[in-house]
Amino acid sequence: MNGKKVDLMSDNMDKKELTEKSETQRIILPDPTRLILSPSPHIQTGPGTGKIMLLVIACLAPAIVASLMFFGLHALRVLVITTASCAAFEYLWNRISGRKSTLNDFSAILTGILLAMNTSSLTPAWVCVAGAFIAIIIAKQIYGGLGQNPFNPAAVARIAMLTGAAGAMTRFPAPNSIFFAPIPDALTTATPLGAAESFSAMGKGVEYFNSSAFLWRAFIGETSGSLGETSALAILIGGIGLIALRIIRWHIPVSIICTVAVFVSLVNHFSPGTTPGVLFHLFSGGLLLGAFFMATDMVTSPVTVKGGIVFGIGIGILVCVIRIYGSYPEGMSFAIVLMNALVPLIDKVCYIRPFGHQNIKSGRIEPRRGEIK
Amino acid sequence: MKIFRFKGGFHPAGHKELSAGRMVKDLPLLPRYTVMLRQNVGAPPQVCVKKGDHVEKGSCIATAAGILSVPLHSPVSGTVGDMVTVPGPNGTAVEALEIFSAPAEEQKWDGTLAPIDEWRDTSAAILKKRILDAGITGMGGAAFPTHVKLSPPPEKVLDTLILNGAECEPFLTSDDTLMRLHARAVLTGGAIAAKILGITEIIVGIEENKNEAVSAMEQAAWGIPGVNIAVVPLPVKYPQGGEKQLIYALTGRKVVLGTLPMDVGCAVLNVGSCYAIWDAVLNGHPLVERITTVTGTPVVSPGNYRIPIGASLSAVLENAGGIRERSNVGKIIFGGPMMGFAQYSLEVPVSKNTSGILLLERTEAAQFTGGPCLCCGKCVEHCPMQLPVSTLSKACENERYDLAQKNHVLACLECGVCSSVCPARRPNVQHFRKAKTELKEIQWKEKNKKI
Amino acid sequence: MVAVLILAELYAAGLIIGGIGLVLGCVIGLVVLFFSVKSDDRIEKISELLPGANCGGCGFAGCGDFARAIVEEGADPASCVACSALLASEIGKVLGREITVREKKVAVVYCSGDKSRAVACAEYNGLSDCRAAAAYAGGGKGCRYGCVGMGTCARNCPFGALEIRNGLAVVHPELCTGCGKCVSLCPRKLIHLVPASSKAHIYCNSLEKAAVKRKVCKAGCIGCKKCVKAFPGLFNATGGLVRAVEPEKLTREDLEKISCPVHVLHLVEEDFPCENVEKKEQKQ
Amino acid sequence: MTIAELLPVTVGAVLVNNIVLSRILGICPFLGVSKKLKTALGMGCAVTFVMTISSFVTAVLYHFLLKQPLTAGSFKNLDLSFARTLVFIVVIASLVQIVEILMQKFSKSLYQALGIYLPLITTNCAVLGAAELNAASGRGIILSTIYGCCSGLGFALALLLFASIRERLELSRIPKIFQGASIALVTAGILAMAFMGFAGLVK
Repeated sequence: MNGKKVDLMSDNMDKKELTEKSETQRIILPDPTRLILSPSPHIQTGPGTGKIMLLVIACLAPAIVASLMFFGLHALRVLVITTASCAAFEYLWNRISGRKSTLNDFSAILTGILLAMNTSSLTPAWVCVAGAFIAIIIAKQIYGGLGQNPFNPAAVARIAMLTGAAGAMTRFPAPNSIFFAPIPDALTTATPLGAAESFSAMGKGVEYFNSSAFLWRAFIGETSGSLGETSALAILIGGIGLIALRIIRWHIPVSIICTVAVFVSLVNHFSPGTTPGVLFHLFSGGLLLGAFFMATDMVTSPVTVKGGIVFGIGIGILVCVIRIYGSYPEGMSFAIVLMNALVPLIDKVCYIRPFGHQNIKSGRIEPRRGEIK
Repeated sequence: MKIFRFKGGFHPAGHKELSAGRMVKDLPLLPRYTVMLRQNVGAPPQVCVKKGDHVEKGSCIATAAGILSVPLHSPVSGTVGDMVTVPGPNGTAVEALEIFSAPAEEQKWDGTLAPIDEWRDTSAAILKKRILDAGITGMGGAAFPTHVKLSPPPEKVLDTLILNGAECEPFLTSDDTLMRLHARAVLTGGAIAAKILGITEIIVGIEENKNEAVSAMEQAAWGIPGVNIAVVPLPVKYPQGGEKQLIYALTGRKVVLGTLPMDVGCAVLNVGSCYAIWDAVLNGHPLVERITTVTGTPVVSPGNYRIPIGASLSAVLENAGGIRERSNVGKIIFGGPMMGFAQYSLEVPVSKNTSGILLLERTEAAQFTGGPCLCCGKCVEHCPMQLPVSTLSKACENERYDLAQKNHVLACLECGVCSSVCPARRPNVQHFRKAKTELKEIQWKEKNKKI
Repeated sequence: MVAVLILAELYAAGLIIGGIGLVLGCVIGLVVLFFSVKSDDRIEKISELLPGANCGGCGFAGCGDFARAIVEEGADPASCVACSALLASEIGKVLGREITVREKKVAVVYCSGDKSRAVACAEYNGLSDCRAAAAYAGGGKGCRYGCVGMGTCARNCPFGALEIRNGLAVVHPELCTGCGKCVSLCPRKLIHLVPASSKAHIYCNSLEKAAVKRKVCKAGCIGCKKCVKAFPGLFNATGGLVRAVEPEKLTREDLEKISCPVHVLHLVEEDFPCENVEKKEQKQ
Repeated sequence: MTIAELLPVTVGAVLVNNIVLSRILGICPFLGVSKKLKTALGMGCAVTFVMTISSFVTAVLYHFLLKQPLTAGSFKNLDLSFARTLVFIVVIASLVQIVEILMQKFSKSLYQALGIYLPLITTNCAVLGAAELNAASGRGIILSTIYGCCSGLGFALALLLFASIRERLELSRIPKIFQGASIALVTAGILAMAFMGFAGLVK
């Protein structure tokens, strides 16, 4: 510090200052050459990109623990392979395209975990690596990296694996029985959704899926299915954590869940027996995981609150249409990618009106209303 | 009284306790002052003194040139030096007049402006002339000449005068201290301005976190006959002190893009300008000093100082006790942290609209890395003008000014909220400031091409 | 008998398909009669001839707009800075009138203060755009007149003739077509259009006195006026700066005679050491 | 004309086997015109208009002139359906010519915006594809027209989606080698993959 030696003894310091001061105080002035010169504003609030991604991973932790609990080592294997290959592909891309490494914003690791959550624990390694390649390189990096991709990378990779390697993706193991008795043999290979689909196709009743025993089992998560999807309880804990930390807005998940509930109850009302009840649809398949973690991905969801609600309703309808009428048992990833395609249109249609917009449009000046006192 | 809450805005940490609640300390006499010529919006004044002339405190050193200009006055009695170029507060080097001060005992006011005690009977024209002669400008941020603001075109009928005591910028407490100590003077100044405008309704907007100031102003309000004054505590939110937001909060009227406060029948005056009006009319003192907050964690003794206009930054910091031992100062800011200007040299003189001098540690100071936009919608949610900020930011980044104009970039207040809350640390305000200058230049070229 | 049948079928097929074609042809004829719009074909011919870079040097929105202006409003084709003499004469042939072509102009940046020679007075953290930085203390550069070096001109040059080298804009004369887009873009007004044949310039733009200039930049013109004394006609001195009035008349020998002490007055090729390496071998 | 017949044709044409994203027809205007939303809308309407009328005209021609042109007389078994593609092309070309003249007269700006892509509708395989599919599936005239109109709407929907995504991609920092057509093709691929989700919707 290039401090200047100045004696400061002047009378107008008030009493509190005098006691602090010794008889001569060395005045230090800041060094002007090491100042940062930048236009306003000069303070920043709220977490940065990296911190946000870390918080989302933290909120995913309950779902990860539940999947490890139910599917054991296989789950760990898939989780590690997918996340590691996602990070590796991102590092390779940055190295090839000469950009500085963007691994420190943890988005690649988050995508990896989300992708692993969507796959079953028996997925072969090559399918995981191929999924990671599609998620990171094709769905994100060639659009210019984080923030520029129109589609959710995890959802795109899930669809690609589902349509590409259908065989590998539809083998689901039975969960370790911790809370309930081992599940009946009819359900071992297929997910609850798949079983419900085949039951209704063969004309057998779907009451079993509405029984409270099965619903409790689906809520806790002890049914066969993808890694993160089975345990609705774990996802709800993580989701409410996300909303509490104000990382996502509640409008998208709530509108998805309400739309699905309305649509399924309508279908049950008009043509009963084709599909199980509302709670079954909410707790099984990737609905909750998609609603709280994938549909609310900031980059690919609408910016405004109104847009979020329209986005949620769209996903809800598409999920039910594909699940009930389509041939695929699980429609969440398709619904998310289809609605991601609509997001630019939604942003264009329901953008918020600027302050006093109606006056600008009509050209008239706000009349003097608003009384004083 | 009904308060209208405006959407958007955010709640930064106040840090007001650093400099609030203390007495105002006067700056001791400095050997040399550099008074900047261009201190107001509009044409700079013409110098009317030569090198070596002896001037008294408050005697005119530069006369107004044109309607949108105000005269300049010497802060001290002393001799005039020569014209020097000094680094100005907003980054560009500016012309300034040097004044070397005479010894302390020879300091006396120049009595050309005689005090007017019966201001209620004197005509509005004389009062407005006095405000012009005293060189009073807006002291909030934009230094707009007050006498022009108090003479709206005849067809615009005004019915409310709003005194802006909101001071929503973090760290700053100069208006708060002014209202606490000189409540009666501020309200008298406001009453004089109301008399010039010919209206009787005055509303004073003060943020709730300054309860001492609110109670002081309420007591002083009873003693001012002839005008009914309403002191309204406002919710604490940045940018509550913005002109458009303050008018909407107090009267529910919206000042939209392309219109001025006078179009909705309001006039807004900063509390500091009212005090300066009172000082000019009743004491005959031109605007040569102002109360400025010197604050920030590195400052040894932060507080509010009465600083003569033209005092250099290094002198002010010396009298504020300099900076602490281990502090590593990242930024020195003139004004508040949200809309202030960062400085790069210690020779910058204090001007009429320097409401604060703020020192930030290198860790506290914001660094914009301009990462990719996550479209998280925080900026859109917090923008007080409800603009589609993320689309605008990306459009300006790719220099698509047509797209920016279509999304109302010209309505941007440059309040800095969107850059502060952005998780990707994007310099959105700087993009919009550039886009606005480019669009104004394009409009200016089109106008000239037609003529 | 079968052959006759096949022939008949072919005739029938030909008749039916021919009939459909004929009917549709008449329908189109009717539509053209009622709704046709006349358009001038010379516009298309000229717009093909123009370079098509839409650089705006001619003052119109783009080459298409310029072609329409040439035909309808009689704009002067020579005002297209990017097209050569032979192109202008061809446009003249299409229009049927003779075109005079002005001497080709090239841009030059009057500053040599890159990061190694100019002093930075603060650490700038703002938009990397010259016009935004110039409005805000010159982006931390000490010299108030010097090149801010954030590349706005290089990004917007339609012909890619400008390059930012270590914080200083440098013009490649052979690529530059003199469209003048960068001249209006530079906030410090450093870029000027000079005749293409000019060989040397004084690369400084600061009117400050030498003492002030040396503090912020080691490569500024110190106004010693050696060159003015040697060739009074070719240079004129304003304030602390000397400017070459007719740079095309300066030759390599003149420069060696003047031998500017601060090397501010130097040849254009010296900015491109790699290109004129073989010239140096010839000299040794 | 019951709902059971109508639904598979309409939903099938717009969503399940969308003419662009599932049958991969009409890709060159799909990539060429989708730079701006306005021109995409204009192109979508033009193609839907041409497809509807051409499906109607081609269905009529196919059923009355090409299948068994003369019911009586010696040429009873004369079957010209082999020449349907030739006739369809002639019909579509003349229709597009008429649309071009009308558009030049009535909305000059849209005409300039579409530029070369308007006459290109003649060779647009989506239009010819719809006519061919109608003829091959042996639908009635009214059903063919509805199918033509719906697949035109499907084309317009896909074009609208794609144009809005590309307008947003213009503002993002895509690496140099992927800019332009390559990023458009990747996006179209992902969109097509998403549309596969509708498989089996129509039994």
